[in-house]
Amino acid sequence: MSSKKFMFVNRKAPYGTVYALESLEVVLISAAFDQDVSLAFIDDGVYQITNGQDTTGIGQKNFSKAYKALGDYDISKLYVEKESLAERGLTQDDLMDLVWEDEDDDWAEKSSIILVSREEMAAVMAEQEVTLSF
Amino acid sequence: MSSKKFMFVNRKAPYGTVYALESLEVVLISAAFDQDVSLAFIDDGVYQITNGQDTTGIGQKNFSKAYKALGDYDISKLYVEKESLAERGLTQDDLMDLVWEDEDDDWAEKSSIILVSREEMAAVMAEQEVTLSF
Amino acid sequence: MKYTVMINEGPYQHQSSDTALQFVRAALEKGHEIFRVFFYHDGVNNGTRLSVPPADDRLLQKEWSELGIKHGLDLVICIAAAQRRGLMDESEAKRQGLDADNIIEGFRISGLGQLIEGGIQSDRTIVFGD
Amino acid sequence: MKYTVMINEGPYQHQSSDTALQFVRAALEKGHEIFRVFFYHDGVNNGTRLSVPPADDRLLQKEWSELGIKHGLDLVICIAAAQRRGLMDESEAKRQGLDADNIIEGFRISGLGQLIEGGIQSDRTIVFGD
Amino acid sequence: MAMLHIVNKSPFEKVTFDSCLGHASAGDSILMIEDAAVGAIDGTAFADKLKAAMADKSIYVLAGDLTARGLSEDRIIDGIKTVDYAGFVDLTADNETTQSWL
Amino acid sequence: MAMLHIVNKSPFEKVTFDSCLGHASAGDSILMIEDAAVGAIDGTAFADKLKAAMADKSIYVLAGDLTARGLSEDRIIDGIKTVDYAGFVDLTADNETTQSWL
Repeated sequence: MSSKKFMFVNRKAPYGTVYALESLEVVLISAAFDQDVSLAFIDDGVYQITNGQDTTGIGQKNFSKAYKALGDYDISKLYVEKESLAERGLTQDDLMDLVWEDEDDDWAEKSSIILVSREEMAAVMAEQEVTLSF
Repeated sequence: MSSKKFMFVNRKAPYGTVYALESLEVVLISAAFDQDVSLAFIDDGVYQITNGQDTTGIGQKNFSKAYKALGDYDISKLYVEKESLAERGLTQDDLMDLVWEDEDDDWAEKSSIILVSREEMAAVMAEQEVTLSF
Repeated sequence: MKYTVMINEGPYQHQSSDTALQFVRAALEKGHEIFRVFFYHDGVNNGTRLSVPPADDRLLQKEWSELGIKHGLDLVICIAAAQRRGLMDESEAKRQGLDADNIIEGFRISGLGQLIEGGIQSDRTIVFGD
Repeated sequence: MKYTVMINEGPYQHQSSDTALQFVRAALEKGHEIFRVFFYHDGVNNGTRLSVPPADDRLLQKEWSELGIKHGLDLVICIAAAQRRGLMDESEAKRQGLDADNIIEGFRISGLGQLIEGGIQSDRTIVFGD
Repeated sequence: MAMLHIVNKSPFEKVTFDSCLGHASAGDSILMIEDAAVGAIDGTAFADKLKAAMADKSIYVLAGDLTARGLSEDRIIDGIKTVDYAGFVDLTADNETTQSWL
Repeated sequence: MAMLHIVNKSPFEKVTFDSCLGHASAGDSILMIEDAAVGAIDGTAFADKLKAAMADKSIYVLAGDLTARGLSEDRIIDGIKTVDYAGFVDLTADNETTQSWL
């Protein structure tokens, strides 16, 4: 099969609705198809990858650790919007340390999180061929 | 049964979601229980009672005429927030002519729509005993 | 104190069913009475017995069912909303000429009047939804 | 042109199923090909055969079913989402030890890979949801 | 590549429409469907934002969603085009890609 | 009569929370649950609005919803109280009425 640029756009907080969890399930499946996959975290979507999520108080499964597996599946482009973080009083320090290993650079561990401005995010979005929104 | 002050709060546009329709169904049922019923239309809820709704283009049933029946069921207090209308470029002229007949005034036909400011709406809400939100 | 609880969303899609479940449990633990739990809109989907989520996920429909049976709760599914969405008990399925039903034990199907009656009879009416 | 359509919400609660249905009809009328319609999240609830809305309301699940059969559409319900929400076909119900199934004719249950494959194979992928 | 942005949320209720405007590129098209249709009306608290976007983007509204909510086509902002479902399909075909703002 | 307002929407996504603040009366209480919990954090674009409301209203947040979203209790605005589900029940009992902002 040919390779396409897929983007998964995440705009909603986790746990309040199912979209974050079921979006992550699609992303993991997409890894099997050898496509050029990117994730966008904008607006409340940035809460999906915050550090230290603890769901014991609400009776739901904490699925945030699954984001850490993305790098192992060669999904290493997680675009996070600076403006969305700032509006919510968050910085990159509040996000999980998501990494991948670069095969072409002696398996050096690199961050999967790409902080971008809204304008840069728009440019990334404009390059996509298939955009799935949740 | 004792009589309580019930308020049905409508904040969402019709047709995009089912809440407006299913809220109206509860309101009509409530008439059989002889309670003191009020309706609040705030935020996008004001679109529920706009004049001239025509759903032929979207394949859904136009249920707006059912609001006209409310007066016959002695549901005659429809509080509509002025600020919500103004923000949306609407005035009372854009709303349906919803009326009831006043038994104590020789069955004179009176408007069921009570235009209130946000502050007045807050005061009405504060008096309620059961508030159902949709 | 006597409560009626209204739930407007189905399980999983929105947190409201989870929150309502925790709320009802906490209220019962405090000795309050749950007069009725009324499932409206997509909330009716909390009453299906055909759900089989992944083993590590909660099974909300069963948790409601078990809580209801244990405490003798009146778990009511709105009939009009249920008909639109395909939630059926045995007698309603028969009446509609359908070949299957899917309601879980502990729930019953009834009319919207049950919600209003709940509001009248209870000290507090709490709405959970989207 | 070849389309894949994804639907994230169930019938009635949200307009997305209505809009998607009208979109697919219009696309077919224009001679486009619908490669696949993928029902995800609460969208799986579009595939129940137990729905009986009021006589003056539309029956969305049946409209999808009939449109699918007429045009040979590939209407796919996500299995993981379906299991959470209680949408079952005969073989899946049997496999899970359930005593009933509720899927309507014209739909099939399959995995999330079907959505990605749809995106790869189609010229356009359109998402409808909330 | 020109993109069609499909937005279905009222600009008075959610930030979705704002976010769409902030992420659409010059030359893109934006189609308002479902509850977003109310954003097409002139004289609202949102109209100026949409007019600003029209400087370098084409804006469309699904007519059926507008009239369903009691809003007639003669009240929409000058320059916004109405389409039916067939027109919606054409927009998805004429633009290389689409993005839904939910 | 004192009212408990229950809000479950993120103030960054929907106007619901704003609408709640605009309709709550002096002496009322506001409880943030589900996605609304993110509104409790200090230093956000919403914090000043909530601080203004605290002049004559009591504000609570459901702790489980806060921590689920990776936000620790030491980051919330000074004066907001955290509750668990038992505390949620107490709030509904202590206030004569409740209104949910969905």
